[in-house]
Order: sequence, then C-alpha cells, then structure tokens
Amino acid sequence: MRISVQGASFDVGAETANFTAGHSDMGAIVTFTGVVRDNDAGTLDRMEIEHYPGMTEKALTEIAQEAQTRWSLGDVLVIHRHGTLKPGEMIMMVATASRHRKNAFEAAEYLMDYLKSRAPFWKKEFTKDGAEWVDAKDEDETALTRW
Amino acid sequence: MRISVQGASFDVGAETANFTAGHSDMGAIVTFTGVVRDNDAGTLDRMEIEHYPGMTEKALTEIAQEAQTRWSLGDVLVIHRHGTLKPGEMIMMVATASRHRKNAFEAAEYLMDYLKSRAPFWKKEFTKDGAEWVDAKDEDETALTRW
Amino acid sequence: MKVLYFAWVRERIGLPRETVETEATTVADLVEELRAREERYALAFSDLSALRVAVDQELCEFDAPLAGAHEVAFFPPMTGG
Amino acid sequence: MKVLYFAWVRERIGLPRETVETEATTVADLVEELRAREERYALAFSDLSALRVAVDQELCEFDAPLAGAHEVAFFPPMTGG
Repeated sequence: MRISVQGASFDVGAETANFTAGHSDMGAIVTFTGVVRDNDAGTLDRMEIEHYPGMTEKALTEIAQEAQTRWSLGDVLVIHRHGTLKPGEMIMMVATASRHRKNAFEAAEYLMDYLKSRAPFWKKEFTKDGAEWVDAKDEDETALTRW
Repeated sequence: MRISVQGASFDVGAETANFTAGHSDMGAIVTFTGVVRDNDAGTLDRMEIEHYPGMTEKALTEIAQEAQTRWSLGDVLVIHRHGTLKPGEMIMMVATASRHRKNAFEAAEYLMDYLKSRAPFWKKEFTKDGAEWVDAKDEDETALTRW
Repeated sequence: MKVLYFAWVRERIGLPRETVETEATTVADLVEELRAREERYALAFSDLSALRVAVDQELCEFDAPLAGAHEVAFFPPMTGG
Repeated sequence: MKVLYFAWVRERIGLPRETVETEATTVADLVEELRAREERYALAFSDLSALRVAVDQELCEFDAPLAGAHEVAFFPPMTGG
C-alpha cells in the first residue's frame, strides 16, 4: 500500500506500469485518474487545493486500509495532489489490485467515494471573474450510503 | 475510440499516459488491466488465447460503441492480446474517459462484462500435466443481466 | 458455405475451417448435416447447449436462417478478458 | 488547545490556526466561546450544518468531548478527488 499526498505532479503512466508490474499474482488492476476539468464556460484559470497536513495522510490511509481488508486487495495506491493546478492537470489517482475484476472495481469506487467526502481537501476555482470554493455535492454524500 | 487486437505485448503505462493526456476536457479516467494469473497450485506454464479474426474486431467495436453512446464517453480504448502468454503478462486493458467518475466506472465494467462473454476469445491453460480449455463462468453470463 | 470451428470444437473436429456444400436453410439444419457426416462431428455437436454459433460474424441462435450467409462459426462459450 | 481553520472558514476568520485557552468540554462549547469573541467568528460559525469538525485529526460530531484533545479543526464539507 502506498499513500502519497504531494504538491508535485505525478506520472500516471509510470505509476500505472509500476503498480501493475508489481502484482503478477493479481488478475485485475483498476485505476482511476482525476483530471482538472475546465468549467462549462471554459473560463477556469486554475484550481487551488487546500488540505489538512497530517489528517490527510491519516484519513487516506484509513480509507485505503478499509478497502484493502474489505475486498482482500493485493495492493492499493492513492496519490492526491494539493496546491495550484491548471485545467488538464491530473489531481489524483487510485489503483487497486485484486484476483478478480469485481473486487478491483468495487474497491476503486469505494476509495473514490470516500476520498471525495472524507479526506480533508478543499478545492477553490479561479476564473478572471474571481474565486469560488467548490461546494460539496449531495450526491457525493449519498454515494457513501451504498457501502 | 481505439480497438486493438494484437499478439504483441503492450505498455500499460504508455497507453494509460497517452489516453489520459488526450482528454483534458474529461474529469475522470478509468482503466482496467487483466493479467495472466497463475493457478492456485502455481503450476501454470502458459496460456494460449485463440480468437476469431474479423469477428473479434467487429464485436469489440460494437461493445465499445455501445458503451460510448450509453455513458456519453469522451473516449474508449480496448486492447486485447491473443497467442501465448506467460503468468504475469498483461492480457488486455480497457480505458474510459468521462466527465464524471460514475460514468467512467460503469462504462469500464460494462466493457469488461461484455468482452468476457461476447467477444470471441478462448483461453487454454497449459501445465506440466496437460492442457485445458478455460470454462466460461456462469457468473460472467449473469453479470450481463445488470446492463 | 465457409464453416469455422474454434477452441475445443476445432480440436474435436480436427480442422479450423472447411467449405461445405449445403442446402440447409437454418443453422440447426446445417448442424444435422454435419452430425450425420462422421463420429468426430457427432461428438463435437453432441450438446448444443455447450456451443455458440455466429453467422457472418454475428452471434445468433441455432434456429437462425442461413439465407445469404457466407460464413458460419461454431465454438464454445467465449472466455475473453 | 490548537484550533485550525480551513477553506472559507479560514478566510472568514482570517487566520489558519491559533492557540485558544479554553475550559470547553465539548466541541459545541468551544464553538460558543469562539462565536462570542468577534463578528468574524460569529459569521464563520453561523450555520453549523455547513461545517465539519475534526478532533485530533478524526472527524466527529459537534457534541464530541474535548477531554485530552490537542487539536480541533473546523472546515466546510470536504471536496477531494
């Protein structure tokens, strides 16, 4: 299991290749990568991600451990950036390795649902018209009820 | 959309990086990679994957197009190998790009469920004791009923 | 008519493809003709529930018509992924 | 007690962290003390349903006890991923 909270960008290709190569006893590898998407008006200049150093690592570790136990994962990877990101930049990725695809998919979705609403990150979007904190979505909170 | 049926190995890192970089208007990228897993006894020498040239490409294209339409995907990638593979080698991968994570995950699971049971591939496992065709699993057929 | 066999169907019949002269109007009729040929065909087609069929590279049922078809393929349930 | 503020809570209060001398026994008591301090605190804590709290880096409810706690953090609902 590896958890990384970092300001620097990451190489999704290298991370995926490393993670996959390390698990030849696992038949199924799922990755999710989150990318900063421009707003609908196409005016997003940048996004700033604030986090709670210390608690972030702790929360992500707990979420990853829960997923590993619950779905008997061979391995879990969570990378999440903070700081300033431009549209098109990768914010985060998770990867899960399991013997079978169902567990790998479910665990990855669980990780995403939990880190959306339970890991202490906050996004602020900057356009030429000003800055605004991104509101938490009701549907993200609702998503947790299925687990 | 890219569909590739190939005997050669593929670079999951490079494929994932290319796919992700091409879609800065999409917030969510999901990949699934299938790896040849050794059998429980640890005696798998190799796997041979037979396919139906022509129909394979056609079936994968239809499955990918259906996924793209149904989940409004920004892009889809399907790579599937045939021929001889050793334990630890990657058999196939799919990738989906969507604005939101729910669609990217669902579409990737749909692709996997359909290509398991509807794309004309057949696996044969070779151990020192002989060779055996892999049986289709009832649960793979059942998985299709959810879509 | 081009007839193709894959996986253990190919192994039981002993060849991957052949050209068959037939007046069969459905897949089921074609299966009957093949079964009547030789033991290895009868064996391969002994349990149709264990087989799948594609006509011109599209999966179909065993009662599918063969009118205008160029290629029929028989194989076990697929195991991709 | 170390008290931390994140995102718009930090912006409204105007600082990321401070040390608070308090006898509060629950988070809710601490919130009452902070609210009473100044308008900017009252504003930041005006709607607790829009806030989340962590005691010693664990999410908890506003009625959580503060006995033995070193660090309390207030912030809006999280938006990771």
